[in-house]
Amino acid sequence: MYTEKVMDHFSNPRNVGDIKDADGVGEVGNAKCGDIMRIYLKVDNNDVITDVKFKTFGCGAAIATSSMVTEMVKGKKLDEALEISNQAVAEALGGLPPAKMHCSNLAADALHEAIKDYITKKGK
Amino acid sequence: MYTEKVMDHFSNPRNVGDIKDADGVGEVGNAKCGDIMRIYLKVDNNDVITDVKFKTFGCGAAIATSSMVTEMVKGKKLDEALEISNQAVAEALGGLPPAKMHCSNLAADALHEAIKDYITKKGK
Amino acid sequence: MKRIYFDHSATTPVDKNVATSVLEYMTDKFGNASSIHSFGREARRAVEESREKVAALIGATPNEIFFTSGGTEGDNLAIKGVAFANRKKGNHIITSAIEHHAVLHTCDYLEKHGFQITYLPVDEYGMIRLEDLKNAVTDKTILISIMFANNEVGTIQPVKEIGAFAKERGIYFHTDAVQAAGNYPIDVKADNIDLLTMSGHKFYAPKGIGALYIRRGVRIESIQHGGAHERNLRAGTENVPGIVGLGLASEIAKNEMNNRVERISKLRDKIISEVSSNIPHTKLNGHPKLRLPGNVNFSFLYLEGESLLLNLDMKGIGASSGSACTSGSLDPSHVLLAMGLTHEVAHGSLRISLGHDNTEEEVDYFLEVLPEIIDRLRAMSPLYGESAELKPANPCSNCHVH
Amino acid sequence: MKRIYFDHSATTPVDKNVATSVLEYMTDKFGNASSIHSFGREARRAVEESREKVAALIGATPNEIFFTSGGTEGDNLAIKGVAFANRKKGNHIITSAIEHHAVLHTCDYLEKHGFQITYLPVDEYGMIRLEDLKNAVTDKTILISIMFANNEVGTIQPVKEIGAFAKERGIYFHTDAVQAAGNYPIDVKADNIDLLTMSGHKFYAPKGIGALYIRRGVRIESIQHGGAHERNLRAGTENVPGIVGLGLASEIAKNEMNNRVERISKLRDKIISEVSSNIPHTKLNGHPKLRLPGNVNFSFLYLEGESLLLNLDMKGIGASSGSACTSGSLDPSHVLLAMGLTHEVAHGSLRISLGHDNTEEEVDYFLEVLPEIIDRLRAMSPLYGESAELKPANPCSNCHVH
Ligand SMILES: Cc1ncc(COP(=O)(O)O)c(C=O)c1O
Ligand SMILES: Cc1ncc(COP(=O)(O)O)c(C=O)c1O
Repeated sequence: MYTEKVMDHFSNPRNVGDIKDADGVGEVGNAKCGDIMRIYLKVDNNDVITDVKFKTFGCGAAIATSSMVTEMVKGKKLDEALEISNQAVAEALGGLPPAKMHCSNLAADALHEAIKDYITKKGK
Repeated sequence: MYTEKVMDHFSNPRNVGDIKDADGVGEVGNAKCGDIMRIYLKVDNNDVITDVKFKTFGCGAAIATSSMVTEMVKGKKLDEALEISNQAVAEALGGLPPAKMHCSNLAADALHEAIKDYITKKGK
Repeated sequence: MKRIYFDHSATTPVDKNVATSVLEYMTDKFGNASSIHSFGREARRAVEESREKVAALIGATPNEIFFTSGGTEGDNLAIKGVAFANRKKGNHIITSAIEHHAVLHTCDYLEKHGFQITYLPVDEYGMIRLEDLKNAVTDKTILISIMFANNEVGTIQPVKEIGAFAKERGIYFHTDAVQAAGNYPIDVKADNIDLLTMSGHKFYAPKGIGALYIRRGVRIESIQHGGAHERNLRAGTENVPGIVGLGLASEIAKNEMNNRVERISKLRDKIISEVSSNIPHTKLNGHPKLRLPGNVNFSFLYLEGESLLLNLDMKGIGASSGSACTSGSLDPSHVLLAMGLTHEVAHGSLRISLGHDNTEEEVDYFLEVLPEIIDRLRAMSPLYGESAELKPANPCSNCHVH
Repeated sequence: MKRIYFDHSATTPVDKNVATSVLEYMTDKFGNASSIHSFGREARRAVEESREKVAALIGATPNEIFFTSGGTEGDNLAIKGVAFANRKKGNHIITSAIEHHAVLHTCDYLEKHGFQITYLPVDEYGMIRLEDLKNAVTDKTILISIMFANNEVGTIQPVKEIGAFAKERGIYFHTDAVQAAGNYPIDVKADNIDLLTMSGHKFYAPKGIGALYIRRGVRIESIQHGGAHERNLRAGTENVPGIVGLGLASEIAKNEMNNRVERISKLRDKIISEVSSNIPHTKLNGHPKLRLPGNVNFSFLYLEGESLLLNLDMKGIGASSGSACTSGSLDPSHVLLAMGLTHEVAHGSLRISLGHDNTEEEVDYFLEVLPEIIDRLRAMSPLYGESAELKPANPCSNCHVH
């Protein structure tokens, strides 16, 4: 059901954890649905994402997309990061089962929330 | 489905054939139903059945019951023969499948018709 | 005693390779195809590969194949499923008088639930007439269900013409291809078939598995409720070993189709010609040309089918008959009667249905023993020969109790 | 990697001896049980012997056993068959909220056709209350359908009490015993059961075969139309190999019942006690005592079931979960929700279902790897530990699209 790439990210998720003094934190989903994703960001003065971590409660797809999105944004500028869509994350993983496209594929949304949080905090 | 005894009478039917100068002939059934049995009798002066033959168009049960009834009546007096029922023939064969009890178990009826025919011919 | 099986229309032995695969999926690879662990994924993969093979056999795409428990369920699902889902469009269904009971009794059921059924008659060869079909259509007609090939007499219906007509009129066309599928070439797209029933055990796959082809877009509802299996159309844990068997049997059938059809037809034609010329008072039932490769059906006058079968069985030969005695009812085959045979002639029918596992030696042995048996039964028959004039004193009146 | 199968409630491997018999009836003894020749008679004999064995397993008589294609068909036939045949007596049916979808969706269907259904609630252990049942009965109640044992949490219902009550009130009592039959002692006479569904693949017989017990005298009508098979109740060529398999598996189950129940219960109890004492934040689902011998069901807070299953699978262990992600729907198990679990807790459930082929070593291995996996997933979870305070900015509103 899952692609090899999904299973790779699921079994060896990249960038799991939290960042204590994160510049931005974003969370989407809810436990009722069975999927929550939280993304922590460190952003430097040039708006480049220097570090990113995630914590996820959810199924295989939820964990794999979270892991994938952290790989995709590390070192990216914020405006580039904002262009990453859930669809793009799924594609980077070689696709997801149809049933998983909806609720478990929210990692990009979590990223966008984290960026919003950063922007808000920075008072821009 | 059939007992061994039925299969024995079916595969080696006793008294098949006709009697050219029969004293009585009886036939029951019809081809539409798939079963016709005809019994030929020779009867001596003491009302004893000295010879009996049958011809039957029909299924395994029809042939076996015809054969059985001829065995049962040979050497019997007419009044004894009249007491043989279809049920008795079926029992003598160790039973018949329920579906066969109705249409294919008419050999005793054919016998009774043959006796009637004999009595009518004799002008009694 | 060597046994000879000439009853492939009743059921077939499972192909050895198919049986081996079925065994593997009962024991080593026994997972439930809905489980997400490796046992389940292995089963799921096998199910989807089988779906492709079944689709390939009849020219369908895999997502048009739905697995069922056999031909009867397929016919029930196709006809009831389409009837109830399209009730708003109309309540009229056209079928034929010679369908299998799985179709006829399903139609009886629908009649009790407000549907109207037209049963097309057939000609002396068991063939429907397109004119009759065209005349039967009304603006309430939602479904035409005509079998591909008849199970008793083997007659192959003008499926392509029916399909073209149904398409033109926007009416769904279902065909019960239980006898044809796997044994005769079928192309659902070329023939414009909307639904097609098949059953594994008629072409060397196991009993208890079948498939219904449903052309993409056909409006249908499920008749068995439960889990979300088969894209919500057919609830129930997938019979993975059966499905694997059906898939492999389909693949083999496709690869061997031409060979088998040719070989079996030859045996069939030999039986038909030898019996026709050597045994008097016989009648070939079914179409002389347009018939299933393996089907031979004769009526032997003046004798009754069951006793013929039992005699053949004593010689080791398994065959079947349309006699009432073997039909489980008191009337002989509705198919033979619909073709205009009298009860008498129908009672004396014999069906030989050949498979690819039959040999010429078997056929020769049959041709050798058959005449003796027929002579013997006729000699025993009050309808045959000089004594045939007598009339029964007591025309059995119990017989027609239904 | 050695694979360990802990998902016997999903399906079981076919017993080797059973598989050997099934194979024999697919190949050498392949006849159609309705044929009158020797091939057919051999099949018929096997079918009737199997009927006796299945009957013996549950204390029925052979003529009360009807073969089906599995549990789903059995539930459909029992419930629809009784509902439509007794429509004149009433239109009310009582069932429970935790039935399998084969029962619930059949009831949904009947609701659309004029029947009224009462869904009894269950307590925190998944048990119905007899009081609720008694209060639900009306003078229109024709059927009570309560499962014998639940497939997710293993809770065994008070079947004997339900049977006695139903008998007293003259209402038919059907029980879906798909999980219990063959795995737990059943006596339909002692328990006053009128109809009972079983499915072969849940107790080491093949998939695609099942049986419905119908007490003599119960008024029921068929739902699949066609030939006169199974005394006119269930049309379709008998799945002889499947039936033979079901018969043999029933015989084995009966003989081994006590041994197996004892052995499996011990393994179950070991898992329950070790997990309960070694892993924090866990909740045992189902009844602490009245549960299937092989059933373990835990909720592990702060984690989600599918990712737990996948991690177990990577260690070679096959299990199942009531998480939405594995249920094919967007909601977690209706059983766990009916027992009062929150969605969160239901998402974190794990079902281990043991079979007689499981060993203590397998259990030990599982108990060894489970804690690491749970730690790892919890460490990854935003709901666990000190960071659990944050609230999601965007509570996924798409989730509840149905
Ligand atoms: C033409 C036809 N339709 C339907 C069926 C029913 O198929 P099954 O016996 O697999 O249910 C059969 C065979 O029995 C058949 O020959
Ligand atoms: C309690 C219960 N009822 C019914 C079924 C359906 O049985 P089957 O899958 O054999 O159709 C199952 C299993 O899937 C079950 O566990």
